[in-house]
Amino acid sequence: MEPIIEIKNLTHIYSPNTPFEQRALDSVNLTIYQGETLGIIGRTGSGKSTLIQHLNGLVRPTSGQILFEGQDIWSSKELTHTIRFQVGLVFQYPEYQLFEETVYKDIAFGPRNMKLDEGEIDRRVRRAAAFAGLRDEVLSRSPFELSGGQKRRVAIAGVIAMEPKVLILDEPTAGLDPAGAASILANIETYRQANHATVILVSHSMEDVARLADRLVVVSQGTLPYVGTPREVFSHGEALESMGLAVPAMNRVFSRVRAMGVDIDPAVYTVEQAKAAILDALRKK
Amino acid sequence: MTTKTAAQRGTAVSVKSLAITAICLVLVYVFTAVVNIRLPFAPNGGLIHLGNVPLFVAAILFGKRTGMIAGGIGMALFDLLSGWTLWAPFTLVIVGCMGFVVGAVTEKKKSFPFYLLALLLACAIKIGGYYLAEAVIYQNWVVPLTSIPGNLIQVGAAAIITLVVIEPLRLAACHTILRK
Amino acid sequence: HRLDPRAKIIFTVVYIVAIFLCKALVSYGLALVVLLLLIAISRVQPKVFLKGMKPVIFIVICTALLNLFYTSGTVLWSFGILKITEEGIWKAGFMVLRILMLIACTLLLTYTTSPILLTDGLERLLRPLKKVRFPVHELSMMMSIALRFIPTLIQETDKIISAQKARGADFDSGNLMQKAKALIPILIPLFLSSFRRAEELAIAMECRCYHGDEGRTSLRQLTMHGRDWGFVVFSVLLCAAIVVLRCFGL
Amino acid sequence: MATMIKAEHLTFCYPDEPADHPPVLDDVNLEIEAGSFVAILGHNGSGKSTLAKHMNALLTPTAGKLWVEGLDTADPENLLAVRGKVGMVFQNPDNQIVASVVEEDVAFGPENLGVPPAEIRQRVDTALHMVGMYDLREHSPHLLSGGQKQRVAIAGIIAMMPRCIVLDEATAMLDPVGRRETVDTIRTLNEKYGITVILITHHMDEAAQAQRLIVMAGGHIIDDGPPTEVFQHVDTLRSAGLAVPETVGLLYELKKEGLPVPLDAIRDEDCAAVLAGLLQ
Repeated sequence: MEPIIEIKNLTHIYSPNTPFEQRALDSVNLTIYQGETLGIIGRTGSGKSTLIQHLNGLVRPTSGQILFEGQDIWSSKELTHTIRFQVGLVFQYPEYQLFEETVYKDIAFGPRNMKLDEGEIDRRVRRAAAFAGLRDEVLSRSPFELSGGQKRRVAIAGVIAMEPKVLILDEPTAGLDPAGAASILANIETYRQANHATVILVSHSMEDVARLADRLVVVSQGTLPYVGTPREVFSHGEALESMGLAVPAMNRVFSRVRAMGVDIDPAVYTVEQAKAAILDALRKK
Repeated sequence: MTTKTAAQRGTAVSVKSLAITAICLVLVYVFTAVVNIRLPFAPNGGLIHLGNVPLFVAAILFGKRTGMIAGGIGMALFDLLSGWTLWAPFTLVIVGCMGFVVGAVTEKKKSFPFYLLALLLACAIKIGGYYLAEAVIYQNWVVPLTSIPGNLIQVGAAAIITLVVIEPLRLAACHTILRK
Repeated sequence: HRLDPRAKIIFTVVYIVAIFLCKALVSYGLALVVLLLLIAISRVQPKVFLKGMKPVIFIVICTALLNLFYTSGTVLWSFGILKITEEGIWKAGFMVLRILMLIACTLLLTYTTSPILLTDGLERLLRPLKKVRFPVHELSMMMSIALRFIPTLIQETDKIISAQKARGADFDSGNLMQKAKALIPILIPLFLSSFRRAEELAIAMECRCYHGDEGRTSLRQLTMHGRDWGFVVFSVLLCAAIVVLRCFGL
Repeated sequence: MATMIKAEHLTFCYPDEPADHPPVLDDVNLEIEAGSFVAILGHNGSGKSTLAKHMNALLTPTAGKLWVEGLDTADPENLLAVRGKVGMVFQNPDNQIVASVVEEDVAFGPENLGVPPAEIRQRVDTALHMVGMYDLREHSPHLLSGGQKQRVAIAGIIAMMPRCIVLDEATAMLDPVGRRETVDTIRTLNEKYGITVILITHHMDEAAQAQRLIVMAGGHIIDDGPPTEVFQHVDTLRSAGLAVPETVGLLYELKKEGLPVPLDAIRDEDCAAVLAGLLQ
């Protein structure tokens, strides 16, 4: 797989040389690949927000480099500006950033900042709305009339409309009901497949990241103690607990089953995997 | 839907308008203290604060009382907390007047000419007010002239931004807070 | 520091009046000595005061120069239209001293009293005004809510700016009109989310039985101790002394 | 047991909605016992928050009645009494903290009730101890984590000595640690001090800790019972836009495969026991 973003020795210090000096990230190295879904897990305040805001050039590294497709994103002014369109970042509770009179205009804000022509803007707005699960008649309405879930979709569409190669979402399902959350996650997956995009998903739900991510990154106190497949990362159950994280429910259940003397591999993270493992074990019996 | 309760009990201010005024006050403070724009032409480094924008917006959307309190106290609070303590009482009165006048002028008619009139009056109050205030502080009628250009740019830029923002904001607010 | 905020507020007001009443060397000297003494007791670093004076330095110099050149009296030195008089020097000196003292004494109040205590103190001092239907309690409630929400809204502003930057918003180029337009994506969400906060806050306050100040009690009780009264008496005496000195033209 | 909250034919429409718009609450009948721990589940817009707002008279019924310990919430005379009995904690922890010091915020409710200062002091200290925030009593709320802020909000309610606490999606904006802190706190309040807890949530694992689940959809109560029973109705829940805990989800899948498993093993250990039984 091709690397798309490389983080090299990234350190970020807030308010340096003051009594409030705080090392948010400490010599972080990470490579993110083209087309993968990367899950980021970590407690509030672990440094993960600082990390993702480095990826699209919102925050400047205190030291270290961020390479996008091999180029340092801070090497030229133009690159720093255009990187925001290549790496789309959807903040937590993005519905609070809506401001236009209509949904259409709001989604068009990003593409318009890219100085695209009207025809292209129109194409992108409609495409993004479809990806985000918004129906056409919504486009002419005011975003402020919509329900919370719909607003969230408009905000996500606003970033998707820039057609970023890397789409970062910070807690995209926070506060939504289970059906709404599942549908938004499915929409994001559709976008990833259609555009061969990289998706970076910050989530508190171990079950969600276990199901969706190819690789997981754990952020704790400004460092990345574990990076790897869900299987590799969740094998450090106790260490994760000490960082205020957990393992997925199925993993907990299977570990208990194993502790009860049943010979079964506890490395199971989703309901589907669990079901398959049980049926498999029964067949072997 | 909830504010009736306080009104029924005869409180001077309903809880909701109290909260809104308080938050507008914070906005005035925050915009004065942190939200700055860099101007192409630059007298003192070219940074001007936008504290007058929330003041105007509060007065236009929520009326003279909110405009007066939020503006006057918000900006006086800034003076108080950032070393312009001596100016605070004057700011309280001058900016309070600005908020009151803007709110009073736009109370009945919400349209561009009225906004413009209100904002021009506010500019006049600001410049005249601070001229008099500094004349008292410095006991001199010439020195305060030096701060007129700065005040003019400050309040003028805020007026322009308010005129650009106010209609979209009012429409958006109609869907949320102004609905009730 | 530990004085009742009311005493400190009264002192500051009385002191400002006193400074304006000062006329000559002796009274200025007296006021200055009192101020320096208080600064010393307050243990606020002098550096802090110097920093607080910085923004007005330019104006102070202007005032001084104007007074220096435009006061009539015994001419000491002249060059064309510029002339320096003996009275001018005195007046300029007093002017600078007065402005600096005014600023220093107000700074002293700000630096030794937390905004919360100041609000409380003001509420209690202004309480008699309630009789003329002046909404003292409401104003102080607003102040305390405001102090609570300042950091929250600063964070919120930063967040909205970042979010719009992530969508390619550009705040740094263009003329004034373009810059004003560029602020729309920040101002509208920020105002709306603030108004929503206000609504939610009002509901939360009502849920906690807030209904104005009728029958309301308070956890924090301010009591004027002996030394607080002493301080008030002291400031009144200072003012009186200066008035007396003024009568004697000192 | 005594009844804490009772609703009869409770119907509510927002006055500014068009007349053909279906009511937010439609003929809801409900009784909640004093001292119980009830969770209310429902998708966004199901009416659960509207129901919660009726419980302390923030909203009053368009039709029907709601009583709090026998007090009719529609009667303005009962307003303060009702709010003194039922406290509410809301979703956004930031927007319900009034003061810039933790203990002063906790004192806000008792101050409004006109409690004498010495007693306020005592109530504030007790409340802060109960939620485990006593050590941070002189902190500024904006420096606290989300979970800590919610615990301050809960302390602010406890200091009013209510009979019942309603948490209206109070954990939705918290991270897992904050959620656990909050839920543990209210469980203690329920178990140790007998305060009725009504928890409105999207999180099935939180709901599973309640004694009783009420499921809402389209302004109606569509299911009501202990978690072990309600979570067996997997299809009903899913069609209402909800989910079941992963444990139940797995058992449901296995049952579909024809395996003889019960659906009421919600807790990890129960589910593990069932699976172990199956495999041994």
